[in-house]
Amino acid sequence: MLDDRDRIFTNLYGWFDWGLDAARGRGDWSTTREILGQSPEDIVEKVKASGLRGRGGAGFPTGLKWSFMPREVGEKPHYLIVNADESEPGTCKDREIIRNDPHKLIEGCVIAGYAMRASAAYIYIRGEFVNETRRLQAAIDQAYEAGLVGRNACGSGYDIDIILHRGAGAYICGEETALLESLEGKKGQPRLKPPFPAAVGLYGCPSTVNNVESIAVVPEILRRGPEWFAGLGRERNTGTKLFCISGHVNNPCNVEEEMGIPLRELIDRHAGGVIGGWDNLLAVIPGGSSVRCIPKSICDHILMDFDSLMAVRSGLGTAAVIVMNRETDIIRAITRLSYFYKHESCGQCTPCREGSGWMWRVMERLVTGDAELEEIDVLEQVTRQVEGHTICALGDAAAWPIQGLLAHFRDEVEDRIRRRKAATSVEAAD
Amino acid sequence: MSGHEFAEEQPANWEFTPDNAARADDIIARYPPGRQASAVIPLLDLAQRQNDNWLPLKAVEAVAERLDMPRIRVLEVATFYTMFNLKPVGRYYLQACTTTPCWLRGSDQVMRCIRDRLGIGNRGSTGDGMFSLLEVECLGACVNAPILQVNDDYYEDLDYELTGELLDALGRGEPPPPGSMAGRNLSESSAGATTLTGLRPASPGLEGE
Amino acid sequence: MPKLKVDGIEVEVPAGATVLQACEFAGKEIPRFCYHERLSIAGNCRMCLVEVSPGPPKPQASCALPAMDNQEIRTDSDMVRQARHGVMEFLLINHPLDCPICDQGGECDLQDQAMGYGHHSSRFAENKRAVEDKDMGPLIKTVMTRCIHCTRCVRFSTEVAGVNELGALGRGETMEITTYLEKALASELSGNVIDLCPVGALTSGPYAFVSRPWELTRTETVDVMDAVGSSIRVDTRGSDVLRVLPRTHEEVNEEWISDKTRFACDGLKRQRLDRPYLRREGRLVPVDWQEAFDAIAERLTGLAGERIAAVVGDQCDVESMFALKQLMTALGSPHLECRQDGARLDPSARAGYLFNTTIAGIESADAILLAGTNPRREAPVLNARIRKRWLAGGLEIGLVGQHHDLSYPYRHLGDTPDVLSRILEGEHAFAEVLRRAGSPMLVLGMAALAREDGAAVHALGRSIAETFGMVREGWNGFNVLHTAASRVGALDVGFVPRAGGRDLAGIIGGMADGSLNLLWLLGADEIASDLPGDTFVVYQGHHGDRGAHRADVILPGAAYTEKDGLYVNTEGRVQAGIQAAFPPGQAREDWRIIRALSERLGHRLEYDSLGDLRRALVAAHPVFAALDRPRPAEWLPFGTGGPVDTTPFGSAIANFYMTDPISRCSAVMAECTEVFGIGEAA
Amino acid sequence: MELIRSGRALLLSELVSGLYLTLKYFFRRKVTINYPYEKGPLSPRFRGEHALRRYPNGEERCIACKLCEAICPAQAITIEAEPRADGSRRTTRYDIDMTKCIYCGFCEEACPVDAIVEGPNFEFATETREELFYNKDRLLANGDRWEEQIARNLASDAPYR
Repeated sequence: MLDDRDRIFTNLYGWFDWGLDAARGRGDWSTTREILGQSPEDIVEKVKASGLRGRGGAGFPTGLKWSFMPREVGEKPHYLIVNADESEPGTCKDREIIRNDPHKLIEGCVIAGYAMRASAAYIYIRGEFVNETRRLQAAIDQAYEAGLVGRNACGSGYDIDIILHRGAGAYICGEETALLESLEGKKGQPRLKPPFPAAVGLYGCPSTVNNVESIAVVPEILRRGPEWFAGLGRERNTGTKLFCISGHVNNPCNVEEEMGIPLRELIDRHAGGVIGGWDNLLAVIPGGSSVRCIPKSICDHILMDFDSLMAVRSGLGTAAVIVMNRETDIIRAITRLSYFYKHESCGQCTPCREGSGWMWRVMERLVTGDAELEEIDVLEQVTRQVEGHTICALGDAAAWPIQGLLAHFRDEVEDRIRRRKAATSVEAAD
Repeated sequence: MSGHEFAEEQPANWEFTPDNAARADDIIARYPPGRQASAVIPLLDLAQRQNDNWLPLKAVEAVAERLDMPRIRVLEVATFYTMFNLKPVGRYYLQACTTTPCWLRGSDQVMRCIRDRLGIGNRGSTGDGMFSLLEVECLGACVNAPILQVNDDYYEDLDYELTGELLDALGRGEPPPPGSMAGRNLSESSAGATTLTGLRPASPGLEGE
Repeated sequence: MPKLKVDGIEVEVPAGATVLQACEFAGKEIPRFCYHERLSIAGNCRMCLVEVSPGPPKPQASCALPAMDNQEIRTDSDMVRQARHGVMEFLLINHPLDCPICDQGGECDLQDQAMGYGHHSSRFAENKRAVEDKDMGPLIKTVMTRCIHCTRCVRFSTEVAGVNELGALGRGETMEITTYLEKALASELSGNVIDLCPVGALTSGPYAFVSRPWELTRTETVDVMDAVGSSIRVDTRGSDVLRVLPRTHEEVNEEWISDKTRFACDGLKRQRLDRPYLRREGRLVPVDWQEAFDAIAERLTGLAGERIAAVVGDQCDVESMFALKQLMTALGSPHLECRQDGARLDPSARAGYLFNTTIAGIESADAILLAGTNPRREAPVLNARIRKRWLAGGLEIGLVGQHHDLSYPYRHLGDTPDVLSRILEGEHAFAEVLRRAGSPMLVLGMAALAREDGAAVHALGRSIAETFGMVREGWNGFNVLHTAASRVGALDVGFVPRAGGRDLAGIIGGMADGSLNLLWLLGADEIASDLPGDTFVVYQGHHGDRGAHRADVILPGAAYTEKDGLYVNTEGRVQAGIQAAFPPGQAREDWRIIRALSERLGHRLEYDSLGDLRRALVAAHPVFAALDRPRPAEWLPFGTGGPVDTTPFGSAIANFYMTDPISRCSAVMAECTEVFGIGEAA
Repeated sequence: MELIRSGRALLLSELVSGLYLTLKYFFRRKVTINYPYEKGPLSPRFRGEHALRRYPNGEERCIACKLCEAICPAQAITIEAEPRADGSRRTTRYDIDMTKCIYCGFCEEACPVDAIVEGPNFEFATETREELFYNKDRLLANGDRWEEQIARNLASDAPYR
């Protein structure tokens, strides 16, 4: 288990004040000026060396992403965009950072912005987080007042503005290019890539979009050194991670843990175990709704990191662990996710717009068993027809939960259809 | 989107109050010159807050004019995002999350309690205009599931009884402080934190606010 | 010049090309719905997926992917086939499949591609989505359940037409295309969305259920509803013109046409003159050709040439004007006129009355000064070209004249001609813009020329062109934007007063004081209501419009779809119109009528066929030898200087939807006038 | 051999067998029928006189898709259409020149809504050619008259389509 000394988010549970003074007491902003004394390239190299992978779900190496930004600022300014549109079902970690440790994020914005020569950082926060927005804005105001951001941030000579922007309720705006569209005042419909945001991003300028957690851990990495961060976790899956444990556990909670912690240990130690005991476990969605679920047999020994979960055709995603015990109607649980994706599809491209509705409707019938056995295969093929054919990853995200269900719980689906058929034939006989 | 998505009764005129007009100018100033369209979501939100939490078409047009945007582009935005209400909503606008993590923790009970107490289902509203209900997708507080959002505030860790208590309090016009209704501290384990224990202050939570 | 392989075929494509274009270079067909060459790339239909290596192990949208060196594209692999199957199935699950009652049936992209790339049957067992139809005005019929959300219409109206009125509301599968609060699509180019719509969601309102594509005979010809001379295709069944569609002509109309061009064709069936008439005791009575000719001959007997005048209208073919000029010359009349609007156009130098820059040339301009013109109403397709140029960036536009929404921003410099003088003198800020510009343009509209001081404005325009370097080797920025399809042709054949001849005002004056005894109107309707006196009027034309009401003899002619004929557009581009239908009843091609009458009058014209006539025409005016190849006109002096007055420029067109006999007889255009006003809102 | 033949000739056996055959058929059921008082059986697929059908609620089926017109090898069908007052697609003219028709049945094959059918009626001889130029009213009247049998025939043939 991770030592408390190695935890970054020391105010995760809001025991202390979120304000600037208290944050300084926790070490935030302590050496920012020195960090900003390094060259941007050095900072990028250190972030690369730390092995930090994006905490927003895809796990793309953060330092590498930063290095895609043009080396010099040309005619167009550079922008850092922080993705605080936390909407992935199961995920609620950024909310805690924002309301309890906002200065970690703000300091991260200054450092990351400096590393990519950004003139401004836009923080796109989901619209429902009204109180969180107020808290973060207050923290930003504090930082401005203290000269930590704005012109000559921290006395380093570097100018950066931080602008908070509220969304208005659209999961798709968590996709980086949809977020940019939304920030530009349009519908949140993802853009075609290429060009990538690092070349043509916000307002057509080079931009990088990072998750809140990815940015918030950067100051601590640079303060303690990349080796420290790289020394935690496993190779290629380094550092610490905020886990959100929800669903059928005795004590749902957020917790910062080392990457690669065994799932069972995570649940038993921090969340008070599965309701009804470990043997009552049915399945876990280990990384937010968009990844395939894993049955108990895999849960018994799986490690919680990107590569381990990838190996079992699931994913770490946002490390949002949704636990389902044996009392769960897993078909309904997944169907509810299908409805979520149908509801959140932006409607831009064909496979997702049409496929997400189709999949959900078939799933609804699978819940009641009101379907033919052959339809399971059709559904499976439909998920394949959506997966990989869409502009953004929402199509994949809509397909994977169903694929996970069919991969691990096909018997259950078939049983239900058979039972339903038997029941109707009895009714008919009556 | 068909006509029936919009409120039948629309005000004949609508404009920002002087205060809000000034606020709108401040918001527009956050974005680079010529990029005033970026302010469309904040301005629609401002308009909605000014107008009892719903957006009349005249307000959409007012925002379009202020931002020098075509009206259809603003209407596209207003219909794309779920937080914009194109029809009037109750004074307490209940948004119940029923996505899987909340459902696993009993969002059905929350819905049932609302139906029992207020007699309304999804998209319903009470005749006195006090409450209206919408089932929404993940609100991003899954560890504290199930969640009911009342206007701007999240009420967490609900069950049938707690939802009832909440609705009663709202009915009395005394909204309880937002957060966990079960008395839990934020997203800390209800059995007490398992980490950071060495840092724990003597009286938890008190230093927070 | 990236080199890549498509299905093993090596191709080299221009830099900036997409993979889709590369595939087309290699001769591979890539199915698509949302992609359109002239619109921005949306990449949303996902039909054009191909396999690309190097790249991720999933198919990629070829329309949005830049072609790069050493790429290997597969358009025939299993992955691609499955992807197309899948996308096609998704497109069809919520499509009503009501092809038998859909007007797009038979010319539908979705139908065709479903045959080529789709499943034989559907596996979708749920209820289909139904979408309420939208009211987009009288021209566009909507069946929104058929919509596949390609957003071509939205992109067209935003990008090309410049009207931000169409949009997609809502999201996901409930997304719906509509105009703001379902108002009619107020653009004079709106009909083009019908062609763009790859399914039957947007179809032609007036053409609804009229015909099926396989019943139609297609004739490729040119349009005469404005002076742009758009390339069109006229679809006929029997002798009925059922619809008009655009043809691609990169240098003229690209592939757009105006709503008047497209929808005025129902006017070809109404109020047609199908037999000769003669006024007897104040009433027009039907007669046969012989009687009509006799009546004319009787009037002409012994009449001196000075007492005869002829005016040609705005939609005449060159051949008939040439024949009429020859007949008038034979009769000794010097009073010829083609400028019905009284435009003070000096016919002596061709460059003085042409749109010298050419329409395609607009794309090279970097500053445009518009004077007394509203191109959006006078030549919508040309206006779209200016907008296209403006969208590309770096274009400054100034307007002297009435303030209108031109679909692009411009500086309104004033509305009187003296603003032009001040620009010439360098006293106006826009002079600096013109001076800095590398390729500046001046566009003089009819509202600037058809006025008392028109000749002075014309000369002023020339001075501006010369002063600001608009005329140089390889660039001529002096332009006249005509509104009449036949005007340049008439000026080219010299249908203007000969030595001692009267101009329009002189002719009308001559009628008033009795010094003119016979007036010949060849399709000239715009002046007819002003004609005074009891002069004998011969009206030769195709519609019982204003000219026919004033006429003493009516000779029924052919409309533009009913005859072969040459037309010259505002650029000076000679184009051939092709006969698509027959004139009604006893009506005949206009040159034949003149030829027949010339024989009756004893001044037989020396040609018996259109071929002979054209040879004579080319011999007299070599400019007609080059079809569709406009040559730069020589820069010669024109215009007579003089003071310009301070009357504001007016408007050349009162009502965009009704400018000529055909559109005035069109019920569709009448409805548009009612719905859209007189084009002001547009 | 010669002997056998002679024997047969002598005993008139060919004649007897011929007479026997005649006698046999004399007592068999007759194949001739007393037309027009009697009529032979018709296949449900019989392609007789054309008819335009209606839906049970009286709405005409034909939607003016013109597929029958397009497929007709004899070009016997002429259709004109326009939107009806309620906006639906209907014919204003549906003519069949029965003198051109070759009774190939392509029209009913092409019809997506089973509107035009070749019914069981084969007795529509006329005294003038003009009477064989059927218009929409005539065809709809045919449909109304024969609907019951047409529907039965279509239903019986449906499993093989």
